[in-house]
This record gives sequence, C-alpha cells and structure tokens, in this order.
Amino acid sequence: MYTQALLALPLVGFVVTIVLQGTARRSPAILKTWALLAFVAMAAVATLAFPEIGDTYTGPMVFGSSLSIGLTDLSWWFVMMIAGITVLTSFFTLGALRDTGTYPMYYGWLFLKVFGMLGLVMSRDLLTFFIMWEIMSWATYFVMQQGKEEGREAALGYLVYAIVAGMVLLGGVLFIHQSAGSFEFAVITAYMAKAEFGILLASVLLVLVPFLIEAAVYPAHGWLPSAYASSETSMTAYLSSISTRMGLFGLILFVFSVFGLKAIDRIGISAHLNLRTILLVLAALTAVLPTYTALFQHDAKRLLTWHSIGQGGYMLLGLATASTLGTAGGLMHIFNYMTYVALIIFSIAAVEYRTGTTNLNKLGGLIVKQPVAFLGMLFGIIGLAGIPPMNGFVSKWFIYRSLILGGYPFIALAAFIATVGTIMSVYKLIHNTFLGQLPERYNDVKEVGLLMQLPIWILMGVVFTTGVFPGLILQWIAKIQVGMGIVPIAWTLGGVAREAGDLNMMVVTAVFMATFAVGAIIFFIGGKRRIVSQYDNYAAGHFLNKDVPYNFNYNFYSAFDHIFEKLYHDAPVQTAIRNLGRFVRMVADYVRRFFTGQINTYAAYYVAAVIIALAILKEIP
Amino acid sequence: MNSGIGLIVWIIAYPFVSFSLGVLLGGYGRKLTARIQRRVGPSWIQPFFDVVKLMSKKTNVSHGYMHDVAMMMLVGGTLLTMYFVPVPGFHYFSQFGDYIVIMYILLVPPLGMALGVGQTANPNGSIGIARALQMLAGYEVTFVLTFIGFAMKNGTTSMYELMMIQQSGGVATWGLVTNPLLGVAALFCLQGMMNEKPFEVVIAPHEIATGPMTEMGGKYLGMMFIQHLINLVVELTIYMNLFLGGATNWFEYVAKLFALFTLVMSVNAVYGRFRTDSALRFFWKLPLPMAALGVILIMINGI
Amino acid sequence: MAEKELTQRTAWDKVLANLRKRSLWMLHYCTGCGAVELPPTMTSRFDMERFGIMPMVTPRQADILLITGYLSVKTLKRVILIYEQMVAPKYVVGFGSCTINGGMYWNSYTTIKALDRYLPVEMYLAGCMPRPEAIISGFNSLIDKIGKGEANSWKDYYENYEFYKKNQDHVFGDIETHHDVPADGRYFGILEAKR
Amino acid sequence: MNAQTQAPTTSRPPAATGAPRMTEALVSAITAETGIATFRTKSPRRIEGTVQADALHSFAAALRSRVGFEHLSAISCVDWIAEGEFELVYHFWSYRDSHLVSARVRIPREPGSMATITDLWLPASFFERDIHEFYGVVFQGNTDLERYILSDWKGPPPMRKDFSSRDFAHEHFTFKDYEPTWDELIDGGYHGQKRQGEGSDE
Repeated sequence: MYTQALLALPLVGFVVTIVLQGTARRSPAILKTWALLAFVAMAAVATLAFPEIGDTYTGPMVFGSSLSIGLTDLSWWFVMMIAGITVLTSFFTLGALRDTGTYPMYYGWLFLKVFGMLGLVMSRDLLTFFIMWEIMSWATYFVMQQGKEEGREAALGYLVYAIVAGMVLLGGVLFIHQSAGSFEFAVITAYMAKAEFGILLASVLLVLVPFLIEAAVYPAHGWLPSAYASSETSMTAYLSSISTRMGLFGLILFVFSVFGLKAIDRIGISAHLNLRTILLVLAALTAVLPTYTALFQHDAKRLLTWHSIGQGGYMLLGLATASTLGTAGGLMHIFNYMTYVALIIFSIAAVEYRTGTTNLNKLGGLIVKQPVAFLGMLFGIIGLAGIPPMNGFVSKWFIYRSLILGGYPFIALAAFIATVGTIMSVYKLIHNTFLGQLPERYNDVKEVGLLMQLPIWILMGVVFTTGVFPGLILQWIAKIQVGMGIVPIAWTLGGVAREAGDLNMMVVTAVFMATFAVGAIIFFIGGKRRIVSQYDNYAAGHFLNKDVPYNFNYNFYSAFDHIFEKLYHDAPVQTAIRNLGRFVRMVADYVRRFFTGQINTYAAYYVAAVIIALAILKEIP
Repeated sequence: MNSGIGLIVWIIAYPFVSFSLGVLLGGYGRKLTARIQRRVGPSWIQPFFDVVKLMSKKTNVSHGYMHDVAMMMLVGGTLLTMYFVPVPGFHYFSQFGDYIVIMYILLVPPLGMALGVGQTANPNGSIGIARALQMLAGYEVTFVLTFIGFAMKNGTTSMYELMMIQQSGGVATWGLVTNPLLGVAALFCLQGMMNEKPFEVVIAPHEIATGPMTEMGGKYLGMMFIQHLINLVVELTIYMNLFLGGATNWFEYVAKLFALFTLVMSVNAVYGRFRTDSALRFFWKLPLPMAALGVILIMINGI
Repeated sequence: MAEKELTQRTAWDKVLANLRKRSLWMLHYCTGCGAVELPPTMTSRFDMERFGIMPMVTPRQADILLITGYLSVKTLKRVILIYEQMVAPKYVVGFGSCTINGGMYWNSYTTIKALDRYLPVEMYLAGCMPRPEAIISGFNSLIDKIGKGEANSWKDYYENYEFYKKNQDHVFGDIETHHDVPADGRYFGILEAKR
Repeated sequence: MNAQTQAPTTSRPPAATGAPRMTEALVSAITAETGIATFRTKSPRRIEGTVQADALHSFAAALRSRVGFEHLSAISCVDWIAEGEFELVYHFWSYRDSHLVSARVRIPREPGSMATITDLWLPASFFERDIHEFYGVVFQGNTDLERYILSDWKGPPPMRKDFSSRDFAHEHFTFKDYEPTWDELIDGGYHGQKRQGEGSDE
C-alpha cells in the first residue's frame, strides 16, 4: 500500500509543480514549501513502507508482462537514502535558492528525478527498470539545465552519454528478453545460471556498460565534472551524493541478484582473473586518476565533482571483491559518501551564498566569518579523507582490509594512493576557502541563516554518529548482504566482531576524546593566550596590512605540478592529444548537425529509436 | 598486564613513560649530531628544558580558535596512536584497531597541525603543509605498500599479531630478515616519516622559516615539541613492530629504539636537504619499486 | 622594583627559572658586521648549544633578540615590529658598540645611537666586534640573571611604554605593529602585578 | 615602454658601419649630430663634456637615437656650494662602441630645478628620485619623486654641503652618558680626569 504511495507522491508533486510554476517568480515561497512538504511526506511514507519489504505489486500489462514494483532490503535502503537527501536538499534550498524565478521548474524536475530513482530502485522486473532508468536519465538532464548558462552545454554532454547508455541498456533488455523469454528477475536468474557462455557474456556486458557509464567509472567519466559543477550548487550536492550511485545500484542489483555472483564469476579464466578483476582494475583507475585531477582544480565544486568520480571507484572496489568485508565497505561507502559530500557542498553553497564565488584562488580566511560552514566542511573533509572518527574511515577500512587479505596488494596500494590524493585536495579545499588570510573584500561576510545551517548541523551529526557507531548502518548492510547471497557481516555497534577483524570505532573515538582532553589540559596548563590580528604575522620584519596580500593558495601543490608537467606538456604527447582533439572536433562538427540543441529534435530521435526497437521486439515471436 | 588495575596503571602512566623516552631520545639525537660535528652538544635532557621553557611563556599568541584546537588535536592524535601501537607488556588497545587504523590515526596530528597552521595565515606555514602533504605521496605510499605486502603474507592486519608472528622464531622470523626488500624500503620511509634529513623540506628553516612552526610560539610550540617527542617513540616503535620483531621486554625495547634512532640520526647528520620533487622522485625510483618487488615475490611464493 | 619581585619569588618560580635558563633560543638580527662572529660561536669551535642556546628563525619562537650591530631608523622599525611579535619573557641583547652609542656611526644622520631608548635592552655585549669568547661570557651572565630572576627588562617595555613610544615616535612616524602594548600588558597580568 | 626599447634598434646605425668607431671619430660624430662642441676625450674610452641645462634633453635624445648610446648608466650630483651650483653628471654608455659619455650640467642651487629625462629612459626615474631625496633637486616632469631610501626623513636633504651630519645627529639622537671606569685602572683614565674637571649633573 505504502509502496505505491511512495511512487505516486513524487509524480503528484511533479504535476502540482507544473500547475504552480507560474507562482515561482512572484512568491517563490509557495513552491519551496510545497516541495519540502511533499518530500517530507515522501520520507514518512518510505519509513512506513518498511513492513512491506518483500512484497511485490503488479501494475499495468505491457508487452505481455506486467510492470511490477516492490521493496527489498537493498531497495528500501536506497529509498531511505534518496528520501533523506532529498528532504535535506529541499530544506537547504529554502534558504539557498534565491532566484527561483530563474528556475521555475527546479522542483518539478527534481520531483520527476526522484520518481525515476525511486521507481528504479523499487522495480522488480527488467522492463520497469528500463523505463524508470530512462525517466531518471531525462529528468537528470532537465535538472542539470537548471543552472548557469554553461551548465546547459555541459548537460548536453551528459545527454550524449545518457543516450548511449540508454541505447545499450535497451539493447541489453531486449537481448535478455529474447534469450530468457521474460522480463522477470527470477526467470532471468534461473536462465543465466545455466546459460551459454556467449549469451551470458553479451547480456552482462550490455547491462553493465550503461551502469558503468552512469556511475562515471573510468574511462566513461568524462561527462560528470562539468555537468555537475555548473549546476546550481544545492543541485550539485544532490547529484553528487545520490544520482551517480544509481548506476552502482544497477550494478549491485544485476551482478549479485539478477545474474547472480556465480554466473558472473563464470566469465573469466581463474579465481584471480575474471570479470571482477577487470572491474577492480577499472575501479582502481577510477579511484586514482580523477582524484589527482581534482588536485589541480581551482573551483571548489569542480574539485568535488572529480571526487564524486574517485570515491565511486572506492565503492566499486569494495563491491567487486564480492567478499563480506568488501561489499560491506562498498555499500557503506555509498551511504557515507552521500552524507559527507552533501555536507561539504552545502558548506560551499553557504560560502557561495555570501561571497558569490566558488573560485578557490579568490576565497580565504572565512573561518572567522562562517564558523558553522567551516565546521561542516571540516567534518566533511575528515570523512572524505577517511580519517577517524568520521564515517568515511569505516567504509575505507573495510575496503582496505578486504583488498589486503583478499590478495590484491597493488589494488590496495592504488586505493591508498587515491587516499593520499584525497587528503591533499581536501586540504587545499578547506585551506583556500576557510584558512589563510581573509581578503579585505570579505570583511562584512556573515554566517548564513538558520534555515541553511540546519541541514549542515544534521549532516554533521550523521557523519559523526555513523562514524562512531557504524553498527547503525552495518545492521542494514548485513541484511542486504543476505539478499545479495553473501555471508553477512558480523557487525557490532562499534564495528565488526573479533573474528572478522579488529575495529571498534567506539573505543577508538573514546580514546581519541580522552587523549584530546589530555591535549586540552596541557594547553590550558600553559599561560594565557591572546588572539591577534591576522596582520600581526611573521613576514621577516615587513609591515603587513590590508594592502599587502600575504597568502599562499595559487599553485598549491607546485612540486606535483613540477613533476607531472612533463606528462601534460611533453611535446609528442601534447601533439597526439591535440590531433585527437582536432579529430574529435571534426567528427563533432558532423554530429552537431544531428544535435540541434532543440530538445524537441532529441525527443523525436528518441521516440523514433524506441519505436524501431519495439517494432523489432514485435517481430520476435 | 592487560586487564584490571595493571591496565589502568598502564593507561595513566604510558604517556609519561613515552614522553620521558621521547625526551631521552631527542636529547640523545642532538648529542649524537653534536658529536658527529665534533661539538660538545647540549644536555641529555635538553628537550625537557625546551618544553618547560616554552610552556612557561607568558604572552602566548593565537590566531583563532582553530589554532588552539589544532594543538589539542596534535597532542591528542599522537597520544591516540601511541595507545594503539603495542609495546612490551601493553597491547590492550590493539584488539580494537589494527594497523590500518593506526595508519589513519597517524594522519590525525598532521591534519590538526595543517588546520591550525592554515589559520595562522602565514604563507610559509601553508607552503610547509603543502610540502608535507606532497611528501605523503612519497614515503607514506611506499610504507603502506610494505605493510600491505607484509600483512598479506601473514594473513593479518593486526600489528600485535604481526609482532607475535615475528617473535615466534627469534631473529630469523623478523620482518627485516624474512622480507629484506620490504624492510629496507620501509627504512627509507621511516626517514621521511620522521621528517629528518634528507627529507626535511617540510621544515626547511633557512628557506621557509620552519614552515608549519613559523607562527608557533610559547605553549603552541611547546605542544608541538611534546608531540614531536612522543611521535619519535611512536614512529620508531611502528617500524620496530613491523620489521624488527617488536620487543619482548623493556630492555630490548629501549635498546632497539636507540639503535634505530642512531641510524636515523646518523643519516640526518650527514645529509643535505632534498627538494620536494627530488624527494618524491627518489621515493618513486628506489624504495617504491623495491617494495613492489618484495610484494611480487610474496605473491609468487604464495602461488 | 626588581628586589621586591625577587623576594616574592616562590619555590616554583625558582625551579622554573632554573629550568628556563637552560634553554634560550636566539633570533639574530644581522644588519651589522657583528654577525660574522656568530658562526664560530655556534659551530664546533665554541659550540653555543652546550648552554642550550640555539639560533631560531622566527620571532615567535625566540627568547633572545640579538641585535648585531648598527640600526638605522628604517631597520629600527623592523626590529620593534619583531620585538613586539616575540613571546615574553624576551630579552634584547645589544651586540657591539654600535648598539651602545652608535659605534663608528656616531655621527651618522640616520643611525640610532642608544638602543635602550627604543627597546628594553637586557644586556650589552661591548666590543667592535665582540669575540666569541665575549659572546659566550655574556650569554653566561644572562643565563645567571635569568636563573636568579633578575632578567626582567621585558616587563619594563609594558610598564614604561610611554617612554619607549615617545622615543620611537621621535625618530619615525607612527608604525602599525598591530600590537596594543599596554592592553597586552593588562591582559596578560604584567601591569597589574605592579599597580 | 615598448617604444623605448625598440627605438634604439630602429635608429641604430646600419650594420655595414658596425665596426667600433675610434674615440676621435665618436667625438666628432657627437659634435656633428648634437651641435654641441665642447666634448673632449678624457681617457681612451671616455668622452666628457659640458652641456647647458636646457640643452641636455635634446642632447640625450640625439645621443641615444643617432650615435647609439642606448644605456643610461647613472646620474650623479655634486654640490659646489662655493659657486652656488649643483653639477649633475649624466653617464651614457654605448654597447657597440664600448664608450662612456659623461655630460656635465650645471644648475643653480636655488631653486635647483632640472628637466627630467624619464621620457627617454624610464630607469632615469630611479636616479632622479635619489638625487631629489639627497640634494633636493626637483626634476620637472618626473611624476614619482616620493621618498625612497629615507622614508621617514624630516630634515634637509642630507648630502648638501651645508648639512652637518654630526650636528644633526647630536641634535636628533640622544647619546648614552657613557663613562667607562675601566680606564681609571690604567692611569686615572681620560674620562675620569674629564669627570673631575667638569663635574657631573648627577
């Protein structure tokens, strides 16, 4: 009962928003309030739907099979994440979104996207999955359009990827239907268990490739940074935190449930050399390369969107080990990353709200002006860097341990290299935003209002609490692992039980608090201290004042730049890249004639493609 | 001594023990350097005088609350690491966190320092931190690879268990003996971890005015000194536990500590300073391939 | 004043002073030629570190401000900024005749003559220039003074700030050191001790 | 800036005559090109002469563009107090001929005014600022005559001959009453005798 209501609510919200969009310019509060109320109601319904886990509801018949939805442990978990982050985002936009008039359909497309995502995670057959996937992709495109001018172009880039992914997925759906004779997951599972190798390989690849594109796994990650970074900032938080993970959801669903791990492991030549190995290598590349690209970004949002890719690599690393600890780490990392990346981007949004920029070379010293935003970002980056006691550490611990003991030393090394890169770039982020010298022009910057602070405080609480008591999350993950056909993790409130490893975050945190208190005691034993002006600073006897910029934030990691500049500026490589670029531009010039930039044209193409595909489907007996 | 009254005594006394050892080590290091340079050198407990002097300064200068909290994080994080690293007779906390935990809580003090230094708004400090973080990609990555190989070989990530495995057969089962490539590579990294020459570019007094410590005076610098002294002990102990078989009693422990520190300080006394990128290139050219080779050998043996 | 304070010293103060005197870090302001005598003082031949005296890099870390030679009006400004950035207890040591009475620059129109009119000088090392033996001997007497609790000239800067400020203003205009010295003195309880 | 750096290259004599000229040839060339006939050879590579104050600018321009003296080495100043004049000496250097031309200009001490040559050589501003600070010469047309080295200087220009550094120092700075007693140990001491003779205020 609640399950259907859950799916219906965002759809109602979408329709109501279309009706109300005329009010956006005059009284934006109406739409904002409506969106918040609807999303809160959605979260409440999602909670109420808990007892309905395991039930399946069938909908209208399409092509001889009925669309069906239902909740599993995995999908309820995802539903809760979607609902939670949506409520927080819409709450944050109450304060943050100043010019609703510019984006009248902001909430409309958000509703549609939520509908698509909820439908996706609740779908119980292949056809529903595909339909919802398409709704979600298109809604994502429209959501991205609600941004700056350059955001529209970037969204177009996403659209190209999404259409490719959608086409491949359509092919996969049709192929599986043709082979297995049904859209139902159970039938497919049974079929795949003893399918021919070729059919298995083709269907796995056709289904996994779109997921990897949507999850922005290297090398299909190119669409993400500019598309996310040029969206409206609260939307960047939303997209980074949950939207990208839908691809990962599909991957979990198909690899572990629909195809089954046994079927997947048939693709390969040995226990250490199979499809999962390829996934591991891809994941390691995804973790390392984008993270080091993030290092050289000058825009806070863009820096974080590169991390969205990189951290996705960690999740895939954990999942691809298919071990108890690894999948637990991967699943938990999805939740953890969602919480702290939303926290960081909300903090950046708070800074942008007051200063009007996210350029890391222009900000600085804002800690005295926006302490709450600073604290939010601090909690967030500690989580992102994976340092105790925040939650990011726990999931990374699982992933490391599974990689080391699973016999993947170099993959584990890659994960650690990515961690070092993460630490470097998040320090640059917080240093250039909040630390260092406060430029004179930001002297009258104030903290943001309570409306925007509240989501930051809530997320800080979540990041810390789930870091200290990972058992709160792990109990769910254990249930999900049962559904995935993996030995569930032996969780305790503070981590994992002795047999599985040595981790008790409660003890770690308690000891840290105690030692921190010792530090505080030593601090207060020392003499009085006085807070001085930022211009009272060592400059080898030079008199500092507001006219003397005395700060270090440009080209922050110069040694890395120095080492890797050869890689980027070396002549043959450079020429090759330039030639490639020229070729791509030439091809794109032809392709551009197809892509007119008119949404109607794309819709027409798309409808045509779907009709052709369905016509083929009709022909097949 | 890992339960009851003994445990409580250990928990309370251990920071003092560790600090005293740190003072002796620090004084010894300075004396050693002085002797190598044919000087008399300071007192054996000179670091103690320095700390007392700094903590008793009267007009301390702060740049804000993060600067203050950073100092607490610095000392707190180091003490935290200290508790999780097993020493003879005290390994209670090892059961709650393995080396992966230690590896990450080792990052808490630098993070605290980085934040505090950031708030002092001194570019010298920021440059120092940027260098320190870049150096992580050199020594820390290599050290972690040696650990990964060692842990994979022995099937556990717990430092206490790794230590026990090494102690099972005397010197012959020490990590340095069974996996010399990993051990030697990690020794290079130890030099970097301890910020001693030639990997001293983070501090570089003649270049960036002691980097992170530029704006630290009075009790702030005093707390950094306390942290530094305890950190000496912690980092040497980590290497000892991973590759020198830890120690079975305190005599052995102190002897190994001083022997290892003699090695580190001797290198420190005779070398100049590498630039950041030179240091990184060094780590990527020599210790990292060495560790990788060691890991590959372990994998081959495993198969 | 000094005697009164000496009698007020508690046992703890005495212990602390005797520990503090073993560690003195020095910031040397080397505009003059006297700096050339410092390297031999620090290195193997005379080894200053055996008394716990070490060179330091920034004013925040240092206890001793060693002025090695003449100060022009322009460099005096920097010295005052650096002195105010130092953390008390701090000791100014005038090194060489130039700091005492102008030395060989006695008739120069931009070189200040007596350093103690602008900063509270704890001790002068006379000579043009003092040899390492003289420096070591001077520092040893400073160490004794600190141990006995007699080295309190830095308090004078807080107590008689008007005097120093007047003399500073006489040779150059107002400078912005971002320090309110009397307010600092009250905040840290250095001025109340007297009144 | 750009125009100035390019000007010498465009007006440089053709390459065919690129061989260094003899000093005598140079003197006659300068005389011919600038119309000022008081130049003489001082030493093998040094030419010296006197230029009227109002003719200096055109002289320098001609020297630079026609004879190839592209580099302004220095401007120096001498205070001839008995004659009531400042003597400004402009040193020009030719890279091609490796010759130095020193042009002496005399201007009255009062009001001590001179036309600037910063429009020909921007770096001349540095020397003019220096001379303004130390001699009080005003360079007409130079917009940047701020204090340079003596940033807090309140007295008269200190390099003028009528400025007494010793008097200024005694007036402006306070000396320590430095009365050492160690010399009494030797022979009663110079200071000790002085003390007895003069008596002390204290």
